[in-house]
Amino acid sequence: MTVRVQEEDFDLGTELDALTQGNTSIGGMCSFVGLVRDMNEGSGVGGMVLEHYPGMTEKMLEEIEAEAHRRWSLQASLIIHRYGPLEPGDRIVLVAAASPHREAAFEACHFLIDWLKTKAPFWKAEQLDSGETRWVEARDGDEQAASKWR
Amino acid sequence: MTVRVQEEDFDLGTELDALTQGNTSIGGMCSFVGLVRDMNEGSGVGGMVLEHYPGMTEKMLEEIEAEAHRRWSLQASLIIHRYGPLEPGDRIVLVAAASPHREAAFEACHFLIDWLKTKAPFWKAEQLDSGETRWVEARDGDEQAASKWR
Amino acid sequence: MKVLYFAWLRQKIGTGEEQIDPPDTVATAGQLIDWLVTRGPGYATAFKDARAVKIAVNQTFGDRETPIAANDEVAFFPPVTGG
Amino acid sequence: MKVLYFAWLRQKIGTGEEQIDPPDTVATAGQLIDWLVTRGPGYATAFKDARAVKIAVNQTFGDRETPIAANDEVAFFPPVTGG
Repeated sequence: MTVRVQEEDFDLGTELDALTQGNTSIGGMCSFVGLVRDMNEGSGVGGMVLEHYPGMTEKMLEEIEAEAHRRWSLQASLIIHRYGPLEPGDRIVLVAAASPHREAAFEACHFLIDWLKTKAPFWKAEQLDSGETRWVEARDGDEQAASKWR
Repeated sequence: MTVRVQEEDFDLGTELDALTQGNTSIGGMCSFVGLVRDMNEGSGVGGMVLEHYPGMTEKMLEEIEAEAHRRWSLQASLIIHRYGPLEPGDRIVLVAAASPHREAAFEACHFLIDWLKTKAPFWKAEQLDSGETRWVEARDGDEQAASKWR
Repeated sequence: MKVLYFAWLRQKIGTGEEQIDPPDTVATAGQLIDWLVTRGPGYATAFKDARAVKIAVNQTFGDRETPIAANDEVAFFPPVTGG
Repeated sequence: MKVLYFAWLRQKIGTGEEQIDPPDTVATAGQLIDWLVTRGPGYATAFKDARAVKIAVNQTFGDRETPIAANDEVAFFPPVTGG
């Protein structure tokens, strides 16, 4: 169980390899990477700044990860979330879960990102191609996705 | 869209980074790695040999990948499956799907592995700790998982 | 009491963090909001759409009824948009 | 006609691939199985539990009713277990 909140980028291969390394009980690992898109809600996006609530962020991510371990039989899990300035194509977040069986790995990974999306205190300010800065609004779809897991 | 069937191992970071590289329409990438476990059906497993049907394997994997692209709006996808002798902890398979939105990435990735499990001509012969060699039997659960996507 | 503001609440209020000493009648997070909006137009604007504002007390999600005390850390922010 | 056997069918029959020339009455994959089992005990054992045997004709999944012709590639194998 690992949670990291950091400004710098992470190396996907290093992180995922470390997650399963040396644990031969693992039969499947599911991971999700969120990236900055160059378009959102119909506007071109030149970049964004991710603000967060230091202290509470780590606490919430740890709670979300612990909840995944309560719900599924996991051998390993990982949440890395970046903050600060990001450009299109940059990685924002990595969540991963490893289990003896693939269904648990998929469900836990999906759960991690769905809950993170509605419970971890991060806020995105997009720099639009128009020059404007726009605070991204929470999506109803994210609330619905999270409520699947209630 | 890429399908590879190979005896040698693959590097997870290289493969996943290449999948999203330079495509800033991608908002999410989901991946699944299957690994050799040291236990199966209550027996210790010292290794396995993966047999496949050269020609039909590639054809089926390409069909499965094409079906995923018909069902979801994907920017990129990847299937790599190994064959030959493998040891506990070794990677067997990698499937990944990238999309503007995370739900499509998750569903397509899950679909890829569920269909692969029932439609791609691979067979596992496990070397048990007892010295016996055992052909892995198809699991009803895999049929059920695949039938979700009908 | 330490009060934190994030994202557009921070921008509208003009600060991300302040140490305040509300009157004794302020016993819940909702009462704190009601008192804050009397302090200036930035606060009034920030809390205008109260339904859009999330509350955390000591880094745990709460609501308008959550009790607050002198040494608490109280945070106000919009619905989260990370991930 | 090229016939392929995989996994435990290959082991029971003792070969993974053979070129055969069945009689003209063999027009479907099912009829091919019925003819193959007359060729020896290995075939009989391999096809004993016929429900467990999957069929592919020219690398496409088929069943006992799938027509077969002289130049086809016909494969028999257990349910797949990759991934």
